[in-house]
Amino acid sequence: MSSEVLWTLLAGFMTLAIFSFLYRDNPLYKIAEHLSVGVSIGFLVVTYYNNVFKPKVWETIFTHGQIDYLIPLALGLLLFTRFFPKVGWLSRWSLAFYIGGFSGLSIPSTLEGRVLQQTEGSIRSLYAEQAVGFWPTVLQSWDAIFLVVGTLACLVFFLFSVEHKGPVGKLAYFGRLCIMAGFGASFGYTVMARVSLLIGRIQFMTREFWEALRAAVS
Amino acid sequence: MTCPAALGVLLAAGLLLGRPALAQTGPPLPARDLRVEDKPLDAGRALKISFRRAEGDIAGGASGVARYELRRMSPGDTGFVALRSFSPLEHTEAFGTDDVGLSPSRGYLYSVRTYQATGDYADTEPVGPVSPRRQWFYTNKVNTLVAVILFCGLVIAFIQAARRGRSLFIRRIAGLDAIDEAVGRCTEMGRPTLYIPGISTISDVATIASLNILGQVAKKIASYQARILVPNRDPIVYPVTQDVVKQGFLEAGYPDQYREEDVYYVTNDQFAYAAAVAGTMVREKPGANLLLGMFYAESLVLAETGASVGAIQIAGTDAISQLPFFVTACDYTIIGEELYAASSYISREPTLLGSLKGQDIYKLICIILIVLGVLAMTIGAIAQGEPFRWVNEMLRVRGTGG
Amino acid sequence: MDFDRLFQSMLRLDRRIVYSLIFIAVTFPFYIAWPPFNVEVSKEVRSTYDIIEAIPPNGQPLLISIDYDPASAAELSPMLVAALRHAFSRDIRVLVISLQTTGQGAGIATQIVPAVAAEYGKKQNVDWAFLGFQPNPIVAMMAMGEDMRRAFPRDYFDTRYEEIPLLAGVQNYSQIPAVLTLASTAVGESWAIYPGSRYGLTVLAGLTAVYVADIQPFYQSGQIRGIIGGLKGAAEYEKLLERPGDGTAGMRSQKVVHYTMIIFIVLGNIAYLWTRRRRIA
Amino acid sequence: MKLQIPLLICAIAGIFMAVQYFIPAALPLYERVNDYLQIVFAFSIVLGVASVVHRHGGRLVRRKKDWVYSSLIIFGMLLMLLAGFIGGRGPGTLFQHLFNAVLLPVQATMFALLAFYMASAAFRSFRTRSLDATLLLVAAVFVMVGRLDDFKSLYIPDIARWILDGPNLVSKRAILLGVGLGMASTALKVVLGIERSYLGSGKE
Repeated sequence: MSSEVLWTLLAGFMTLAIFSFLYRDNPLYKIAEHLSVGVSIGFLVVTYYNNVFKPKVWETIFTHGQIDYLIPLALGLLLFTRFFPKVGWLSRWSLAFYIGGFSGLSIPSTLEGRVLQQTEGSIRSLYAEQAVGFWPTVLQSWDAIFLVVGTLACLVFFLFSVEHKGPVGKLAYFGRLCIMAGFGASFGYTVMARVSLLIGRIQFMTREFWEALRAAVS
Repeated sequence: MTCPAALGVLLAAGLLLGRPALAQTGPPLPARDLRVEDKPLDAGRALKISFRRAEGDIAGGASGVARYELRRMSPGDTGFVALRSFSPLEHTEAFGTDDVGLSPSRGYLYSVRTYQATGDYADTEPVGPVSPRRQWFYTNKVNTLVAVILFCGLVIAFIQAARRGRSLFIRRIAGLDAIDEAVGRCTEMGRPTLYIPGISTISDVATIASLNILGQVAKKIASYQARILVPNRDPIVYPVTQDVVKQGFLEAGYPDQYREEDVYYVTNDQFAYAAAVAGTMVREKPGANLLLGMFYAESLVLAETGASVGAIQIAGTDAISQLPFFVTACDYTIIGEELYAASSYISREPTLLGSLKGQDIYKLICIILIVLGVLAMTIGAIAQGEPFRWVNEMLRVRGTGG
Repeated sequence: MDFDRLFQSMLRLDRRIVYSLIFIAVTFPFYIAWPPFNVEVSKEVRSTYDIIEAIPPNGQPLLISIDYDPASAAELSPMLVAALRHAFSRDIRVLVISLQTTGQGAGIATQIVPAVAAEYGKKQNVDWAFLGFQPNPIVAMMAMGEDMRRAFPRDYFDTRYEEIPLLAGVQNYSQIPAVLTLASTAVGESWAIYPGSRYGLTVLAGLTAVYVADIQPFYQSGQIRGIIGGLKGAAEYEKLLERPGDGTAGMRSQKVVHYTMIIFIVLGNIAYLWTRRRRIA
Repeated sequence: MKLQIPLLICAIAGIFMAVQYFIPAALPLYERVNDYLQIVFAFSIVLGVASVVHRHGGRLVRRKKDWVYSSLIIFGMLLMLLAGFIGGRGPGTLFQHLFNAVLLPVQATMFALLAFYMASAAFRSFRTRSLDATLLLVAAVFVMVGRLDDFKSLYIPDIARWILDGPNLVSKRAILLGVGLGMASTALKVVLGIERSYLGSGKE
């Protein structure tokens, strides 16, 4: 029996073990769950050691002599103060650096990537010159109007400092309806992709795994 | 055979076989129009280089040119060094590349060498020295800068106003009201609460929003002297959740009730994490599952497993692709921006509420811009001449780079 | 009949019953050819088919690049099988490579290509060849534009390029009538941008359903000349071949699952409305 | 001290990252800081591993409930570490095999479970409880049928398309926009030190 067969059998076992969770929690599932957690942590450590620690810390400091990399090295080591309750608060310096850096970056990038771009995307002419898509020509403009009104209504739904009653409430409710219909649509749209994944797994079991099983038995 | 006769035969053969053979007989010709320019909007580390094919060489190759070689002389070099080759087989009239990794304010010379299959070559006149320059402002990001200044100004102004004691109204958010109820019911049943701070890193602001909620939730749970489980996927989020939960127990006056092993790290792998948390749900049978933060495809694994053990589930995320699943499988869903409003909403701290007001004003500005923009575009489209095209041009967002 | 009890129990239906029915719905269409699934062939699939159809038999080979890993195999392998069957049935030669970074695409190739070739009695290295994989797709694509030998000096089975009769006249893209990339990642785009635009190679793409929308602009601009999208695309191709395969079976599964879910939703709502009316009354 | 210095570090890092976004010349510095962030992350993994060893190693030593499974985590982790550090990571190594035979099938199968979960979630909660719940349900059913290209004569595929391009697009846009504002304001509060519960202290 070749080693390939053994590995395929192991993969098939893991697959079955995970599927068994659909029936109920059981020892097989627990084995697969815990083994995969362990293996994934090992994978993470090895990958980060090779892809980050070795090239970006060790080699930059000791091979290329880039002294400024001692800063992140120190910040990284400060995290370990958590193991000693008395000085554990020092680890917050590293966390503050990490959180502050990403927060600062996200202020301009989200305002540009989300707010400005979506505002710009919403601005379209209401007057349709030619028919595209489902609506007949006469109704084209209605579709465009729907898109604009719908966007505004959804935005109004997210207003927090205004009470949702009266006309504002009606608009917000219309926004809520749009959001719900949109959610329904993306739910329905995703079914096909997930079923494809399931087909893939079942094919693995009925083909590769089955072949390996036959090879193992004979 | 004499020389001219041989040449005549060759020429005739060339004519018969078509252009390639003919072109091979001539001497190599240099490439044309070599241009070297500073690459705009960068840190002065690159130059834009372009040139056209040699005369007679046509796109798609087959003209006797074997390759073009871009050559550079850097300051301190004694001669030209080959940088990269371009194939005449490429279907393009002109070639272009960015020479990167240069130093700003130093001069570089460039030349292109045309090689024939025979090894003969011809060089262009060297161009340069050209030095890359660094720029100090992304001129294509004026809109973003205006937006950032306006937004930060609004938020800070309203926070100041709130500090001075202006009372602010905030609408009801059902999902957030439900958190209290869920935690309470959980305690009555004597079951722990499971809190998942999303599965992303802190670089996702949703995670920070979730950590802010976690602080409030932990305090509440501590005041009931109940248990809270926090499995983490990100090793940076993990120590932060530890601090946050510990502080919550401290503020509630029960620091000794905090159990360090209940706030723990699982693994970074998305589905191994989902498998482990699903297992935890089935085994620990939490009374309430709070799924708040950034989620990906594993969202439904968590939400459906949670539903199967009968926990009250409150989910909140800004991940649009996962919201439909949370809405379907959970009892309450906090949608998008509501997640960011949560920490202000629960804590009712005026400074935090002030920022919500600032957000709302900015949202109103967006609404007004959309209405004005749409009107301008529509009038423009009906009038054919698009007199208001500049409105849309002004609002256009340009990405990084050129 | 006691509708109250029936509907009550339906509302409390064990989820494992739902799971089992979904499992049956997915599996059975692969074993029994039911329900009938009739697709309309889209113009993107039609043009893919036509371009392959027009390749002269026993001439220069169609290039097929297997740029996906097993995770996307359910959607893309049926396309691979269909395209191979199409080519072999018309005596079109096939040159297979893989630009999937981890090399798992190569594993897929060795499983599927020889098996389909055997169906038509096609000989390795004469009617088809598999050159192996290159982990850096763009570098390999550019190298192949100059000289295939540079990207693949030896084939997957360690035979030297020169010793493969199929490759005798193949130097670079100029001798390749078309490439079909089967991709779940941006590699599909790279084929359009590099070999497609720079070397004028005819690019056809078989893609996962999720990825099709991203690549549509390349089809509109003519950089990609044909698209097979997801399982449905595979089923359309199989329809043109008049030989149903995994794509058609997969679409039948999809259909059964979709309608099973809809029936569940409808029944759930009937039960819900009935019991609610009872409660109000 | 315990609070002031972290707040200062946070503000400096945040303001730098926000400002450099507009300055091409700051790119080299930005790349440096990005490296720093990655390095800090790499070190945090040690904390994660310590948590795992503490939690599961503890169970193993004290022979607590399910200690056998805890030992599997430790075993899997050690095995992967040994395989990766001694045998390397290339194709055909033990490291690769373990990844392909243990991790990949678990990932793929967990992902495939979603097909089942979608069905049961839909059955359980797609109810005509209210107008918005009904719209959710109807939109989902229309799109599910439309994706199969069935009932063309009833225009269902066209209607499904419209739901995807209309209400779906509109709601996505508004959510994205609102979320952008929420993110920016939360980030701003963090940088300014107004929101500091991540430091384990909610009060000013």
